[in-house]
Formats: sequence, C-alpha cells, structure tokens
Amino acid sequence: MADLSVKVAGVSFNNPLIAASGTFGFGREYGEFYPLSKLGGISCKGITLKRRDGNPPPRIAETPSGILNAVGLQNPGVDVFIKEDLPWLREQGTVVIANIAGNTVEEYCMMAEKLSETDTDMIELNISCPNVKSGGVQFGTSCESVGNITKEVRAHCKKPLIVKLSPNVTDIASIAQAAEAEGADAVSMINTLTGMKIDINTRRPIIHNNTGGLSGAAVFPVAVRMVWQVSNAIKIPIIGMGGITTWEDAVEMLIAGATALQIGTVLFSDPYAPIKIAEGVNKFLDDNNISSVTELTGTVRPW
Amino acid sequence: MADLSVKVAGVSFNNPLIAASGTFGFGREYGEFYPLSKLGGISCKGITLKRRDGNPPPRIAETPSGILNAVGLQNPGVDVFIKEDLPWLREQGTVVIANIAGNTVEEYCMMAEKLSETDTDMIELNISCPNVKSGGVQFGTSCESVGNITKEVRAHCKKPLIVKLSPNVTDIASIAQAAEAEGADAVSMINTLTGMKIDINTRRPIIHNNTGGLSGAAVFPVAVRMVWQVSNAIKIPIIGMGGITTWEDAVEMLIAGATALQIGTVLFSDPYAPIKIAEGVNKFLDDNNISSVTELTGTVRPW
Amino acid sequence: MKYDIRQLRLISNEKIAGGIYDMRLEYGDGEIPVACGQFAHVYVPNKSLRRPISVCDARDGVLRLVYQVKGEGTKIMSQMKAGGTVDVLAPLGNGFDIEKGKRYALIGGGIGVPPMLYTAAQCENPLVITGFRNESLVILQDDFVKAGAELMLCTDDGTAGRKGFVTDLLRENISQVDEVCACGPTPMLKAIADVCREFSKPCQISLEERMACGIGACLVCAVKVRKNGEEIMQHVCKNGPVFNAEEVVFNG
Amino acid sequence: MKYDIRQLRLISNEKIAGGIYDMRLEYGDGEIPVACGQFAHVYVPNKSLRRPISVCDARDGVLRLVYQVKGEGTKIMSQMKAGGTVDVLAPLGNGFDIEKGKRYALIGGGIGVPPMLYTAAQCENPLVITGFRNESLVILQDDFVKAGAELMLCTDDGTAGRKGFVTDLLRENISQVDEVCACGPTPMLKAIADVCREFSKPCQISLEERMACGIGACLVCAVKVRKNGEEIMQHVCKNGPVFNAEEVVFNG
Ligand SMILES: Cc1cc2nc3c(=O)[nH]c(=O)nc-3n(C[C@H](O)[C@H](O)[C@H](O)COP(=O)(O)OP(=O)(O)OC[C@H]3O[C@@H](n4cnc5c(N)ncnc54)[C@H](O)[C@@H]3O)c2cc1C
Ligand SMILES: Cc1cc2nc3c(=O)[nH]c(=O)nc-3n(C[C@H](O)[C@H](O)[C@H](O)COP(=O)(O)OP(=O)(O)OC[C@H]3O[C@@H](n4cnc5c(N)ncnc54)[C@H](O)[C@@H]3O)c2cc1C
Ligand SMILES: Cc1cc2nc3c(=O)[nH]c(=O)nc-3n(C[C@H](O)[C@H](O)[C@H](O)COP(=O)(O)O)c2cc1C
Ligand SMILES: Cc1cc2nc3c(=O)[nH]c(=O)nc-3n(C[C@H](O)[C@H](O)[C@H](O)COP(=O)(O)O)c2cc1C
Ligand code: FES
Ligand code: FES
Repeated sequence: MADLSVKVAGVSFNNPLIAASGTFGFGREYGEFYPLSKLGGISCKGITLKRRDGNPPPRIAETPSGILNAVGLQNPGVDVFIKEDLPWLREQGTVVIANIAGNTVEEYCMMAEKLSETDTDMIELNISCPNVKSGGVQFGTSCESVGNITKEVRAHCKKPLIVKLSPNVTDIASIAQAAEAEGADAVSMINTLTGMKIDINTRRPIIHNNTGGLSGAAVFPVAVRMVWQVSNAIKIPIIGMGGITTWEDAVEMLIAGATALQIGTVLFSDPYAPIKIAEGVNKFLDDNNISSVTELTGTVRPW
Repeated sequence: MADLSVKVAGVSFNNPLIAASGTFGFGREYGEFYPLSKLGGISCKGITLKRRDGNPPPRIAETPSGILNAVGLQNPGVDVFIKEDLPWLREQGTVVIANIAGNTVEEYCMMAEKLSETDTDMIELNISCPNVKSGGVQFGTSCESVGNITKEVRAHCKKPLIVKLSPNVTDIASIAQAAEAEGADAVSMINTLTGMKIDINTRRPIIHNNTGGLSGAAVFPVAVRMVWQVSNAIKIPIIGMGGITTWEDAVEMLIAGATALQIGTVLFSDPYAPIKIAEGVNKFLDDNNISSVTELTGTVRPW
Repeated sequence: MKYDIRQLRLISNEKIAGGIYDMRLEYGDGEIPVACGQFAHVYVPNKSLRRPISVCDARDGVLRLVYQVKGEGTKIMSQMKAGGTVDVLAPLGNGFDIEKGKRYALIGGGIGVPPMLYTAAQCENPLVITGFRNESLVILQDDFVKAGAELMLCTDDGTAGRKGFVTDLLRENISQVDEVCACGPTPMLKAIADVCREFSKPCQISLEERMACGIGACLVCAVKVRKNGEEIMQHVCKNGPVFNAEEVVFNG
Repeated sequence: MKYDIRQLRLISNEKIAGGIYDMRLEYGDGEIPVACGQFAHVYVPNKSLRRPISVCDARDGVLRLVYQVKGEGTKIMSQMKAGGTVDVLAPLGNGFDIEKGKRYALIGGGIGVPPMLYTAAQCENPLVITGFRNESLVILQDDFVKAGAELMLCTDDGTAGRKGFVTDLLRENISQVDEVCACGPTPMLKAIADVCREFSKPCQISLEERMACGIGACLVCAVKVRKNGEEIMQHVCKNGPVFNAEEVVFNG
C-alpha cells in the first residue's frame, strides 16, 4: 500500500483524485454511491455572487470520445452555498474547493472575501468557463487580465488560491506564469476546449448555447501537453485534468507534471471511476516499488 | 444525382472531398486503391525549399478517437516535387494543391514563385505545422505575422492562395481576418492541435518529438466551432477539415460554413473514406431534394 | 447508499416493431425496487454518456426496457446479445404518483408508450390511450390488455385503431377519469396539459431532456418550472422525469 | 489497382502461449498472393489506426497471423470470434528475398518468430533458430518441423531448449549457411547483423515501426538507411519491413 497522499499549497489530500468542478454538484448525489471521504477532494460546481439559472437546454451533446456541455454556471449563489451546502460538505471528510466565477473582477473579490470567512479549504478561480456571456473565459485568455484578476483576488483571499486555466489560448505557459507572478498558490488545468455540434437535419446547433465546452478522453492528449508545458514554466503545483479516464491516464498526467488531479466526464459513464483510478494508481506504485505518489510528479523524460 | 462540384477561389473541384496534406503523400500510393479523379483534389505533403528528413521515429501515437503525429515535414524539396511528382499528379484528373512550409518568410516566397511557374492549381500556405522547430506554427499564431507572411507571399504568388490556420490560438477569427485582409483567396482549417502522450513505463513521450499534432474524430467539434466562427468573420471561402470521418461529419462541416473539405486521418483506417463520404453526401442531398452541395455551405441556424 | 449500478444478465433483446426493441434483463431475486415512470441509465460501451430509458415493466424479477433505435447508442444497444450483461444504473428519478381509489387515464404517444405499461399495472382499471404515427410502430397492445387496462388505440394515418390523436380520445373520455398521466413528444404533452386544464383534471407528464449524470449533480437536464409563482430550474433526472403539467414552463 | 482490402472470414483465433494468439483467416480460392516477410494491416473496430501483423503463414488458402496482446488493439483482436469477419489490408511491404540454391539461417526472437514460418516454407532445408524469454512463450515449434526446417531453440532462462541467445546458436552454425534472415527485437537484430558482418554473410532483417497508412503515403514509419554512402529516409511499410542489415542506420 503506497502513500497516495499529496499536498497542494499546504492543503493535504488523502489521495490525488478530486472531483472536477461542475460534474459533481456539491457532492450530495455522488455521496449516495460511496462515502465522499474516498476522494481526495471535491471542487464544487462553479458559484457566482447571485443565483444563476444557466443556459436553456439542451446543455449537452456527445462527441467522439468526449462531450460538449454548456450549463452556463447554474448555481444558487455564494450565500446559499455557504449556508446550505458548505456545512454538509465540511462533514464529509474530504477537501472542499470552492470554484468561483464572476461577471466582474469585483464580484470575484467579493466572493473570495465571503469564502475566506468560511471553512472552505481552497478557492479555485474559474476564469475559463466558455459557456457564459460575461465573465468566465474572457478573464482567462490574456496574460494581463489573468495577472490582474489574480492580483486583485489575492488581496481579498485568505485561502490558498488556485487559478483554473483555459486551454483556448495560444500560449498557456505564459498565462500560468502571470498567475504565479501575482500570487496564485496553484493552477488547475485544463477547463474545456470550445467546440460545436450541429444537427444536420434541423441545421441547429445541438447545444442551445451554440457552442459548448469539450471534455472527456478526446482532450486528454491536449491536457497532458499543456500540463507538461506549464510544469516547465512555473514552480507552483498543478492540478491536472482533462479527459482522465483510466488509472493509466492518471499516472500519465502525474508524470507530465501534475501534483493532484481532477476527474469529471468519466463520472457520467462510471460514477465509481475516481475510486477505481485511485486503486489502479496504488497498484502501479506497489508494482513498481514506489512508496509515494508524489514521486511520480513531473518525472517525464523528454527526448 | 446532385451536383457535388464546388468552386474555391476560381478553381473548380468535381466534389468537395480533398485529401488532406501530409496524409496522402503525393498521391501515388492511394492511387493504387482507386483512380485519383474520384477525389475533388489533393493537397500534397508539405513541401520545403530544400529536402527535409523529418523527425526521428516514432512519429505517431494513437489517442482516444484520434492520433498524434510529428512527421516533421519530411519531403524531397520543392525542385524535386516540381520535376518528379507534379507532372504525374497533373495527369490524374484532380485538383492539385501544393502545401508549402518554410523556415523564413523568404523561403515561402521563393517556393511560391517557383510553383507559380508550374501548373499547380493552388498554393496552400502551411503556417500551422506544430512539429518543426523553425518555421511552421510560429508564423501562424499572431495576426501580425499571419498578415505579414500572407502579404509577402501574395506578392510572389500567381496562383490562388490558401492560408492554412492553426487551431492552437486564442482567437482564430481575427487571424483569418488578417489573412483575408492581406490577400488570401481562401483559408483552410484546422491543422492539428498540439498534444502529447507519455509511456507510463518508460516515462518517455511516445513521439520522439515529445509533442505531436492531434487529428481525427476527437478534434471534430473544435474544428466545426472554428469553421463557424471564421465563416462569420470573413468572406473568402473556407476549406474545412479536422476529424471528418463520416458523410454526416462532412455535411455538418459544410453547414458550419465550409465550401470544400479535406480528409486526413480517417484514410488510415479506411482508404476508401473520401469516396464513401462523397457518396453519402450525394445521397443526403438527393434525399433532401437539394440540387447542389453548395447550397449547404454556412446554412447553420444558430439559436 | 441510494444508488446502485448492476451488471444485469440480458435475457432477450428482440425487435417488436419498426426500429423498436424490447430488452429484458434479469434483475435477481425479489421485487425490483422501482416505481412506475422511473428510468434506467444504460451504459453503452465506447460511449461517454449513458442512455436514459424508462422502465417499461418490472414485474416477475425482469426489468424490461423498450426503446427505439435513434442514434449510435441505441443502435449499439440493439446489437447486444442475450447471455451478455448490461450495465444499468437504476432506478432513477421520480415516477408517476398513483393514488389508490382514483381512476387514471394513462396516455402514451409513440416511444412514450412503454412506461405506461408498468404504470397501468399499478392502477385499478386504468384507461390507457395509445397513439402512434402508423401501424408499423404499434407496440405493447397485448401487454396492456393483460395488465387489465381498458385500451384505446389511434394512429395519425388511421392504419391501426382510430385515425386521429390521443387528445381526441382523451377529450371524449376525460369525464370517466380523475387524473391523467402522460408520456410522449412535447407537443403532445402540451396539448394534453391544455385539455386537462380545460376540464380541471390533474395531469402528470414525463419529460425528456439530454442527460449526463442522471442523478442531479451535473445540472445539464434542466427544465424550468413555476413553484409558488417563481420560475426555478429543476432537473429531469432528479426532480422528474415526471412533473406536474401545471408547473412546467414549456418554452423555458 | 495494387492494393486491396478484404473482409476475411475468421476461421479460428486461439491462444497458443502466454498472451499469444493464432488467427486463421479464410482468404478465398487459389493461392494467396503474399510473399514471406510481408505484413497485413488489420482494422480494429473503434481504433484510428490499423495494426500491422506479419504474415505467419499463407498456405492452403488460409492467412495466418500470430500476434501477441500488447495494448488495446491486439486485445480487441484477441476477442474476435470465429465466424465473424476481419477487415484486412494485405499484403503490404517487401518481404524476404529468398533465392533458390542458397541455404538460409532463419532467426526469430519472441514475437518475431511467426514470419519465419512462411519464410521457412519457401526455403530448401533452412536452419531455423528460435529464441524466447522463457518456456511459456515458446510457439510454432511443430509447425517449423512440419515445414521441413532444421530447428533450434533457446530461451533466456533455459526453461526450454538451450539456455542462451539466438546469436550464440548462430555463431556456432553460421558456417553451414549462405545467408541470414531475422526478425525480432532491435537489440537482437543489431547483434545478428554484427555476427553476420564478422562472418561476411549477407543478412536481411525485418524491422518494426509505428505505422499509420501502411503504404508509404504518410511517412510516419521512417527508418534511416545508407545507400551509396548517403543517409536517406525510407519507410518500414513500403521499402521494408525487410531491409539489408548493412544499410540500416540503427541509431537513426
Ligand atoms: C427520462 C427519459 C426516459 C426515456 N425513455 C425512453 C424509452 O423508454 N424508450 C426510448 O426509446 N427512448 C427513451 N428516451 C429517449 C432516449 O433516451 C433517447 O432516444 C436515446 O438516448 C437516444 O440515444 P442514441 O444513442 O440513439 O442517440 P444519439 O443521437 O446518438 O445520442 C446522443 C446523445 O443525445 C442524447 N439524446 C438523444 N435523443 C434524446 C432524447 N430524446 N432524450 C434524451 N436524450 C437524448 C443521448 O442520450 C446521448 O447522450 C428517454 C429519455 C429520457 C430523458
Ligand atoms: C511490419 C510489422 C510486423 C509486425 N508483426 C507482428 C506479428 O507478427 N505479431 C505481433 O504480435 N506483432 C507484430 N508487430 C507488432 C504489432 O504491430 C504491435 O504489437 C501492435 O501494433 C500493438 O498494438 P496494440 O494495439 O496492442 O498496442 P497499443 O499500444 O494500444 O498500440 C498503439 C499504437 O502503437 C502501435 N504500436 C505499438 N507497438 C508497436 C510495435 N511494436 N510495432 C509497431 N507498432 C506498434 C500500434 O500499432 C498502434 O498504432 C509487427 C509490427 C510491424 C511494424
Ligand atoms: C457538465 C460540466 C460542467 C462543468 N462546470 C464547470 C464549472 O462550473 N466550473 C469549472 O471551473 N469547470 C467546469 N467544468 C469543467 C470541468 O471541471 C473540467 O475542467 C473539464 O470537464 C475537463 O475535465 P474532464 O475531461 O475530466 O471532464 C464543467 C464540465 C462539465 C462536463
Ligand atoms: C501524418 C500527418 C501528416 C501531416 N502533414 C501535414 C503537412 O505536411 N502539412 C499540413 O499542412 N498539414 C499536415 N497535416 C495536417 C492535416 O493536413 C490536417 O490538417 C489534420 O490532420 C486534420 O485533419 P484530419 O483530422 O482529417 O486528419 C498532417 C496530418 C497528419 C495526420
Ligand atoms: S443529468 Fe445530471 S443533473 Fe440531470
Ligand atoms: S505507415 Fe504511412 S508511410 Fe509507413
């Protein structure tokens, strides 16, 4: 039995498998499959200052080895989250990450402040949601704006701060550097790649938002490449995600440079995936006489 | 029997199915499966000024619903192409597109000049190859450099000029506009998305170049989204590609905004794919009483 | 733990009409803990998303799913062979609310007919109205009769049963029932809701929406409902698929 | 048209050693137009790339492919059932050049052994040297004997045949042969090439490289060779898989 625990920005996780934001709600439903303490942590559904109803349906489509979604940040608002969901989550014996999105920099700051007064473990800055009109990804696609929002939120945030990066950019390494320079404690990556699917009979996009975010196994090679590039560019830890489906993928992402992992889309076909992946990683470590999962991080040997 | 012929920048194609650059060599091998006149056209393997040996193997890896490649522009050089391959290609009864890549803007211009004196039908400017150290994609990721190289090559090029766009950018629509503004007659898109795959046992990237270009069905939703965005931003025609696998995909890409299509990765599992796709598109048109394939282009009805 | 995924043995998977298949799964001993109108989320190999299929029947230890081949996933389902296993997450959602002592009209349109069978089995002397596009798509008539229902049939083109729509039959017979339950295409559900409003009968409808998790976590299967005068988002997988027709905001 | 894709009926697909399967395909009437050392490019459902597998045998109208389960593709192959069809693009590449009147040593290491069987069938009294890691991986010994070969066996750990490497057996017997043909892991091929150089025997080796098209169009399966003093890129699928060992630039 290898040691699966990891530390990100001073926070200890039982294992590196964290449920990805937006795929796991606030944990209650998957908590009816297994105790949530089996997970390293939970990144909650993206929260906004005020309640949001999200986009009209359909919000999802299936693509080769992946899915497109455009939920559009449906959530009850940060106050309801703090009052109704956080206390329950807190009792589940797993790390709680609050994922926040705002229409303006000020909104991000206000949420960070409110959450700093709670017992949330970490805050994840979602500046990479491609499915909302204002806020979201437009904060995440230039070094200037990423630097700026990180700096502002940092000043209002007493919790470890994770900046979640968008893959829809030319140079993700520079963007990660901008986040690091302005005080991010970690980056998480990747959010979804913007995509589209059209019904050829109606000639309508299947997703009502026209475009949606691509996730799942299809994007895994892009995620691994980006994690590798970013790990060569920054010193703060990376929470890697994007298409992790098997324990082999998890090991690959760690080797590429991730310290912890988030798991999303695979839950929809197999709710038990994070647990199976943790077991697989453990067996791999044992079979290779590696005592701690942290020994894998960033050990890729490029040609 | 619907009319499958299309016109791009004044050049007529029997049908919209063009073999994608780099997947079809100079046509000789696939010409041993079927007469090349069954294709709308052939985009030749990327040509450079001097012969190139390409990257060391392995040059390919398989990923979920896709592949990564890093051939690195192996080719015999433009002079050998003109002397040995072009005359043969010319006799095959299909449109011949020369795909060119250079280390410097001057090299692109010299090749465009040389090819302008031949009976090549069109020139495709490959400023989006992610697998070579110099040249390739670094010309293709900013509006300034795309505008500049398009302008320079335009001045040396007497053939219809296609600019091939990289998907590894933040804002592909602006880049397409830069190409259009400086005289491109069409754009083709998308080239491959940069990705990586690591062997978890050796901890080595599977591809010797470390990273490779992702193509195949996995990228199709990204390609459709980009074609749609670009078609809303420019007036010149789009040659759409990236993961087209079935005739339904072909119809979808046309509806998204493409006038013609290139087909690459699917050839590796089914060499007859372009022919089957052309038949499928034809049947779709007949079943829907559409007399010409050109009537599909850009007819998506966004929400 | 409320949720459970099982590998169920496939007993049979037969075509029962044009493009429509009847899948029977061995659930194991004892009563199947499923209510009428609930659904099963079926894993399809090589697909990222499960397919939601209503429970058609759950008596005698056999979980029965009747489905139409629409796209790739249901095509793969139709090729599954008896003797193999099917990975099923069930039961999910909230089904029809059937009260003792009430007479129900159960209305199914097209591939909305199957869930009405198990529902009929929970009702006393229900009036079942089934509608199809044409004769080649008619299914489950014998099963409803065996379940003790008073059965009516119509087709759009009159090739089987009466020519016309389920709403015609409903109007003519609505006075005989206390409440209506329906499943089928959205325009049909809307029309039924209108008739029920006109005659002041309560109406429960089963909705469809594209799903991912199936349990209420991912929020993709949203539907707008009006509760206490306020419009809020609910989810077909968790709050539904059965909703009070009066509460659904159809253009939402 | 030189190339041809066929849907071949799968006659049998049996495990013959640890993780190694023997697939027999019905090619149809008449002689199979395949030379020893050529390969088949096998379509695997739901995979983007075909899998290259050497022809193990092609006599009696049966195309035989012997393969080891390594990753996902070969795993799917191993689950294919007799009676189904397999989509095969074959024959591809250039095989071994066998001249009448010469005596050959045919050397196979591990999963490089299978192509040597059909090669043996083309030679007069060949000396076949087979090497495996251990007993559990030994394959095709009876077949070589039936094909009229003088057969030698060694294993790395001595659990079957002699303990040692194929190069040991080659050294001891090289004086009996005119030329060497070999297939197996690269370090083995290098070592064999060295022995052949030392004894001035011509040597043909079959190389492996990851492939896409299989016909020389996509240029992914590159190998560096020296021709007339110049280093050039050739391709395993089209120019090979069999190369003159003297020409291959191994560290290329
Ligand atoms: C609660 C519920 C109960 C259902 N019960 C039945 C039933 O008993 N019998 C039956 O034949 N069908 C039923 N459906 C519809 C059925 O789920 C779809 O026809 C099926 O998912 C289509 O999958 P596909 O792979 O054939 O199509 P594809 O087009 O390949 O599917 C692509 C994606 O879209 C989704 N999708 C496509 N159409 C629908 C739809 N109409 N509703 C929901 N998701 C859709 C698929 O689930 C998949 O995620 C039900 C749907 C819901 C929501
Ligand atoms: C000319 C030639 C002849 C061959 N003959 C045989 C044979 O007779 N019997 C046999 O067992 N194997 C043979 N191989 C090796 C066989 O092709 C690989 O073991 C097989 O492709 C692995 O596929 P996979 O799906 O199991 O592995 P995966 O790792 O899932 O494959 C991923 C990708 O890598 C490729 N790949 C992985 N390993 C190799 C390899 N060693 N060589 C080439 N491509 C590889 C696969 O084809 C696929 O494209 C031959 C290879 C070549 C090039
Ligand atoms: C349905 C759905 C909803 C999502 N919602 C959010 C969100 O609210 N906030 C966020 O930062 N990321 C969101 N994501 C992105 C995921 O957290 C993750 O970055 C992405 O899906 C890639 O990982 P995966 O391939 O494992 O799913 C969402 C993804 C999906 C599929
Ligand atoms: C093996 C391989 C080699 C390629 N070489 C080139 C090239 O030389 N020039 C170029 O412009 N694109 C090249 N491409 C990119 C393709 O032309 C095409 O843009 C991409 O593969 C997406 O289409 P597909 O998914 O249909 O393959 C290559 C792609 C592959 C798979
Ligand atoms: S499918 Fe996830 S909330 Fe309904
Ligand atoms: S596999 Fe395409 S050239 Fe060899």
